[in-house]
Amino acid sequence: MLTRIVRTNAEKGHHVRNQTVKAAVLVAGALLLAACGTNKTEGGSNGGGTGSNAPQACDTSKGTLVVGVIAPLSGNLSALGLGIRNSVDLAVEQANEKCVVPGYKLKMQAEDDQATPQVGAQAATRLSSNPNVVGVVGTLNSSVAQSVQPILKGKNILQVSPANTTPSLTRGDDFKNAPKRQFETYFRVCATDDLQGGFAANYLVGKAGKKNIAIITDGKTYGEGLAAEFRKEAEKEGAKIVATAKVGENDSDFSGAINSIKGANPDAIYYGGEYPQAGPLSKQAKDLGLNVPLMGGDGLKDDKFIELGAKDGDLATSVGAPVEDLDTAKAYLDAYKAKKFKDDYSAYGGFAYDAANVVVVSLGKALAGGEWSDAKRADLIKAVQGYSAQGATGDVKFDQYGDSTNKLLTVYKVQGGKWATETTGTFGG
Amino acid sequence: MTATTAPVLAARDVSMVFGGLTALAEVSLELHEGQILGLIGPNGAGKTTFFNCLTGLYTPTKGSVTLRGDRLPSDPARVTVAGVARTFQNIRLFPSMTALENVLVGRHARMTQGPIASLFHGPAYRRGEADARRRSLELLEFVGLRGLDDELARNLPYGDQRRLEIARALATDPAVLLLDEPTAGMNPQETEAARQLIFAIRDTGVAVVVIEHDTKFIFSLCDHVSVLVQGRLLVQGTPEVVRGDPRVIEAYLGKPPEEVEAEVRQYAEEAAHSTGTAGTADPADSAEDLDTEGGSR
Amino acid sequence: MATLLQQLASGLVLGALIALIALGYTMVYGIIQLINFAHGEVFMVSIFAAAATYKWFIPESWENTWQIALPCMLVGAVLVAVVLAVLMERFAYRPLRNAPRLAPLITALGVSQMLKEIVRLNYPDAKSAINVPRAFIDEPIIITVPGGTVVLQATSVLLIAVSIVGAVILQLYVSRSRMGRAMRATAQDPDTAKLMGVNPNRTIVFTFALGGLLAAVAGVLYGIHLNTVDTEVGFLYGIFAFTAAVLGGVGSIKGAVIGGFIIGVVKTLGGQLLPGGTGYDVVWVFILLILVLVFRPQGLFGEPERVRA
Amino acid sequence: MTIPPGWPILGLGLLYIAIAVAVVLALRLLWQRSAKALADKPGMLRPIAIAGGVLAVLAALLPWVTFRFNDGPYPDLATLQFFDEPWGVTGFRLFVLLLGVVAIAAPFLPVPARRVERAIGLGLIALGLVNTIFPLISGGGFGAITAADGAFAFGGVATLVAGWVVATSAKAGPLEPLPHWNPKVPRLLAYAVLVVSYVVLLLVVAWMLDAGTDPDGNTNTYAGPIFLSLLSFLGAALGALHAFGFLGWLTALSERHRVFSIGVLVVCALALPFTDAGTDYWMTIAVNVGVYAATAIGLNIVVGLAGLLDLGYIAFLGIGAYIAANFSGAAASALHVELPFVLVAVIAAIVAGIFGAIVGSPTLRVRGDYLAIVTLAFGEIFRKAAQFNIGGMTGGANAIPNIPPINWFGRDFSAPLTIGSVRLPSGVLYYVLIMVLVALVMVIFANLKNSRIGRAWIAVREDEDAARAMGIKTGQVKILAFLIGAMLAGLAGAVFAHKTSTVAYNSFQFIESVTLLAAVILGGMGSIPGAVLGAALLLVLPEKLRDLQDWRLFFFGLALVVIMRFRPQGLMPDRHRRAELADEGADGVPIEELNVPDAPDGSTAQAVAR
Repeated sequence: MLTRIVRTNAEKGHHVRNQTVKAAVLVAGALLLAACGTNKTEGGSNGGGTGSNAPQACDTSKGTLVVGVIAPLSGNLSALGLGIRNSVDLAVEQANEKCVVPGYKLKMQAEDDQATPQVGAQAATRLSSNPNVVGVVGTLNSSVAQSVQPILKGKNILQVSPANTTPSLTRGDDFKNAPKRQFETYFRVCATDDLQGGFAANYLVGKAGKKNIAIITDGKTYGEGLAAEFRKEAEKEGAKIVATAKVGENDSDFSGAINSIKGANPDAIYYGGEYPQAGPLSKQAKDLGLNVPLMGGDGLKDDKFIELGAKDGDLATSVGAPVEDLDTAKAYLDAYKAKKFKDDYSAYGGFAYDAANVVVVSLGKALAGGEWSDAKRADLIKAVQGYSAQGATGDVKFDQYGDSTNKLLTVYKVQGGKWATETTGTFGG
Repeated sequence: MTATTAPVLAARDVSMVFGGLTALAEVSLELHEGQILGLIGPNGAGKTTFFNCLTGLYTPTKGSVTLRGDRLPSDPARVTVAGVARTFQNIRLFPSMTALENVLVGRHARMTQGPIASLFHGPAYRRGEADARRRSLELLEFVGLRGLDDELARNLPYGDQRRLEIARALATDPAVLLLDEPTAGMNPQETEAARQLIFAIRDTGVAVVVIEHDTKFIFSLCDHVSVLVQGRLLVQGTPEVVRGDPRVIEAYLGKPPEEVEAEVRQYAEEAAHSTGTAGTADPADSAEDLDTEGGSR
Repeated sequence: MATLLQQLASGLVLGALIALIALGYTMVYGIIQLINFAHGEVFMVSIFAAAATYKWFIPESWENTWQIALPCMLVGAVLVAVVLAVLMERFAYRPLRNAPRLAPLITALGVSQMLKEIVRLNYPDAKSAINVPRAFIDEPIIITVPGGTVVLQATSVLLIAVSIVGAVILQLYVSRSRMGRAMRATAQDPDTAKLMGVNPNRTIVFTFALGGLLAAVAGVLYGIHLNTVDTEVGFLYGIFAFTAAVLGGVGSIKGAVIGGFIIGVVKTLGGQLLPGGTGYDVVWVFILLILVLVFRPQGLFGEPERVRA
Repeated sequence: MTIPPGWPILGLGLLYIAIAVAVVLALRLLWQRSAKALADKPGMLRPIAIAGGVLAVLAALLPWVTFRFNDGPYPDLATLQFFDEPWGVTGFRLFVLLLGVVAIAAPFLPVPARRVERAIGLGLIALGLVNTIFPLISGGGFGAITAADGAFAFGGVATLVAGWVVATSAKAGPLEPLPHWNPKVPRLLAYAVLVVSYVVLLLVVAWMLDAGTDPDGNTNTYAGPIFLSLLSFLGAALGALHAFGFLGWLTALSERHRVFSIGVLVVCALALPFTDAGTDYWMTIAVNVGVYAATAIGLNIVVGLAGLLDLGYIAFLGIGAYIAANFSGAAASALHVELPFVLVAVIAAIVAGIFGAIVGSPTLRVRGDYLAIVTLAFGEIFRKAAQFNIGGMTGGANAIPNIPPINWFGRDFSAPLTIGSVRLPSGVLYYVLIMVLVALVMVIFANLKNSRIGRAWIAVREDEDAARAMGIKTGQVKILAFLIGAMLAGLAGAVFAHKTSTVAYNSFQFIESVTLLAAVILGGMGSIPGAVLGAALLLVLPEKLRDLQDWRLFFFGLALVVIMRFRPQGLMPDRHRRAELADEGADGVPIEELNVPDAPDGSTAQAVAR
């Protein structure tokens, strides 16, 4: 079709006149000249490499299959999104080297969702209209996941999220009392808000003995959900929520929020949000004379939290056992560093790596050397349901709702400008 | 001049005070059907302020303006609907609309199609639109812009823009037309054409009020002239009366009578030259009048 | 009581910052009636420039002496911001001076998107927030008031002082100096100003440069006060600053400063006292803005628009 | 004292910048010199154009990079080995070849050759830039296009030079007047031309959307540059067609046969799902384009016709979407009520309209840019209210997810559709629905614009005081503009909610309002096709630039700046605006445009065409 249109367009311009003949002769001459003049150099380089830099050749005769990624690659959440993309890239490349899916070469295709639902939907549709996409790792934001889930479900495409923490994504709105699986194509490797918030409350109220707690949230899905779950458990444990405040999601001056809770004399702050705000918030609270520990979820567990102003004594919960204790985690970190990515692996890199491994390993199992087709998607999902392995973030396994069964959580504390492990355990609910 | 009928437009004791500054003090005027009333006065005399009071742009601090006995509202849009149309001192056309569209906008007040009708373009709507279009084309022809209806207003020559503004004002079917310096910046030929146009408008039964700096133009045009000085009505009456009033000559014209006379004579000559038709007698006579008046002083 | 005073103080600090940025908006708007949406990004870039100066351009031995480090940061930020503002004027806005009124607005939005992305993609670690050093006296000032204490950072005091002094100097400059007269003349009627021997292009460039300078000063103060910056601050504070400029009456220097302070105080006190808490603090700012404009359409200190006839 | 690490980098950076500036200045000087030298030598056109064209043809056959890219067909054969088959050039090299051929041929044809050469020259430069810069970035530096591995890959450089030479040839003498073809042709011929043109347009659109997608559905790694190359080529082709007088003629034809061309256009739009672009993905984008286009047309009433700048318009779309979400029966909605979609759409439109009237009410007192900030404030208030779940209607931070798709007569709108043996992509029903909606909105806009109300809006835009003096109740008229505009946005919002299936507060940020405004301005204020084109461009362009990954938003900003720089009146300006801007040309357009005697009278080309 391409050539046809081009030719018709060009022909339109040609009114055959005497001069056209001249032009045609000239053109022909030019072409001939070009052909003759350069033919001599032919064969100067015979092929430009094999096109693959795999050290050991796997059988890739059956073609290429794609692992999709949907994450914010541009905009202000891109640090997290790029960490996810790079980690999936790493996992896919490792899978290629290890011939995890015999007969196929794997490829990563990352799509930007700009952290907005409708762009995420567009990204999901783009991936889902490609029959070679076997699974998608993503999204970062729960609100984007809501628009992506039904689209991928429509094509029966596997989705494994490294970072969605809203419980209702898997278990429905009444997730506590009447859990109901929402999408059988959807899994996640991270812990949900109800676990993390509850575990944080257990620690902060039960172990650290803070009874007057202020809650600050950033109004985003992650932060609000986490803080709500924290609050439920903290009040159950006997703590008093003495004040609440909200900050703008891109704010940097938190004096208004800090001053408004300062009068209530809290002995700890729980922050529902992420480190770019949490770091300065902690520092500004100290500056304004409110020198109490600030605690948050895995959105805070990043070295940049400390760099941005976290003070000693600040706390963060994170899923899984501490990284130092796991060989798989160390292997991941080393491999990531060896790849020399431009961007940091960020908070969800490890989860994304695990999620990608879930996809490729299950794929290898589901195919078992066979051919990929749409009919295999159900097998793939079955394989994921039965997946069990040690990942960079600990045990990766799924329950009947698609949630991670890895309920192990760790509290970290900032000490001497570094993260230190405070306690590890599970939250019973 | 005696009032033979009830006035169309009447201003009674109109005063306007801006933050302690009196711009108008108890100005009273009457305008009768078929009359052309001239309003003159030096800069800052309050002519435009008075105009704005008449058109509802300002609400007079004191006094009232009535149209055929009904008090005029203090909203320009409703004043226009009531039957008083105006032009502006510095032309205020809609520059990116065509001449025809400009006049059609003037027709707005006399059309009734609401948003629903505009949406569906039903038969009644189309009839109304066609009527408006016909009337607008008539008016364009009336002011001498025939064939220019598809031209953007901004692309018209200056004199045509003035005439288009008048056509737009006439499209509102006014009982009273207020012209704010209709000949400002015009050459003698254009001025004469404007004069003829205003006569023609008067002949259609519209009463006209004209503000002008150009006294000669006013004296040659109006049946009745009022002189505003420092917000007060100094003199009013026929051009002859006003022209002869020593206070006017002193306060407003501010120059010796001979000079005025010379100017008027020159104007008459130019006008005669430019048209070469009727109309020469009028200014010449006026000049003579002025001469005698001046002489008697 | 203490809480209210503390909120008031915080509001004034925020207001001072907004006021400094608003000055740039108001001057550019005053002279060419352009909502320079990219002004907020100039502010943002200057914070990054200050941070970069501190981190990479001054020797380590100077880093702990704020008397040296702060001026260095200021120089770096001002250089970058002024060059950026001038380039923007020259290559983005000047070609559009006679274009339809909204074309420069879209250009401004495009430019701000580009600036944001350039910084985000090229400045190390700028994909999320980065840290800016305090580079000033780090001892808080604690004032005892009935019912508690009010804590003020030294940087807060510096911010308020600089914004007020800066506005006064600017006001004097615009009303007294030759360039100031040229600016006012160009603002009122560029064609006539040209006839009077004023070079409108040079005056406009100068105005942009001055706006850039003020943005840079604001940027450095922001950096050392809040110690964090990300690429979104330009938009956020740009909106606040523009709101302040409009609230005070666009074109008025006094108005921009007072508008800035009002916004700062309303934001903090509104978050404290009004229903909805701190989440809705921005809403109160905007509601106030709407009310002011409805009842005083030209802003608090703007020239009332005369009814033309 | 050690030198801090920043200084050497800065020094290097400044050096690069200095070199770049020097090169640009030198080129500019050379350009001006040659332009001056050639100005009165029209005879030089042929030799220079031929030289440039031949060089372009050669360049197309030269290698472009020194190594083979990892995978994918970017320069399908990147090394020298392809000369077995000189006619087998494809992709962007085919474009270069074709442009080169036309550049050689043009001076011998009875066309305004200098205009054609200029368009081709610019197209060649764009092609060369895209396909040189991309390997530079992706291939790791200058090694990708200069000597390495023993091969010289100067195709890109040669194309740049060729483009420059061809563009220079256009400087030989003043540009010719634009040929004016008589649009008064027999009806049948006109219909045939229109049908063919629109079908070609449809195919070109489909081709552009599809560019960079492999036959098996995989997205090509090099889709970004492939698309940009196609864009450059189409730009040059359009420029040449315009120079030829064809585009002007086509426009005149379609204006003469308006009803017919609208009909053909609608049929073409509905035929899109049957082309290569008929994928789920492009259907989703097309529906979003439709939603934004309908909203942008609503905004066009407010901004384009009534001249009221609105910076918070996305709120109306949001209101419509939230209303629809609440009446959709979605589990998370507050009402748990499910109403038929048509009813919901009407409710959404009405509620949005009421809010529009409220937002518009300050216009009674507030004017100009002050109004802009008021509307911005309303937009932000709406977003905050949505984020904090005001009245329990918005789901707050958790949004309202899982909104069921529209379902008419048991047919699920998000499911694929099979007509006979043709399987249409899923979402195609939404596409049809939104196309009908956009067509409806366009009719509403057109009818209103050419009515008493529309004239009143334009009058208010042009001169509010004068409008009032003409008896227009400006307050009512302005609020009506907001009301109707907001209703259209609310209507679009109802579709948006169902199609996206989740309504979250962060879909309605300030940047979205900016996108809408940009759509209106890019397309041309007050112009109906303009708003649709603007919306399409602003949604499709970022999608096509997806493959630039991190840099896509940067390029988006750049595109806005560039379009405004060269076409401040928008791409398809309204007739009035077009005329208005033609007058302002004295300052608004590049110098070389000023010499163009565009007057249709007395030109030889006109005589030829007749």
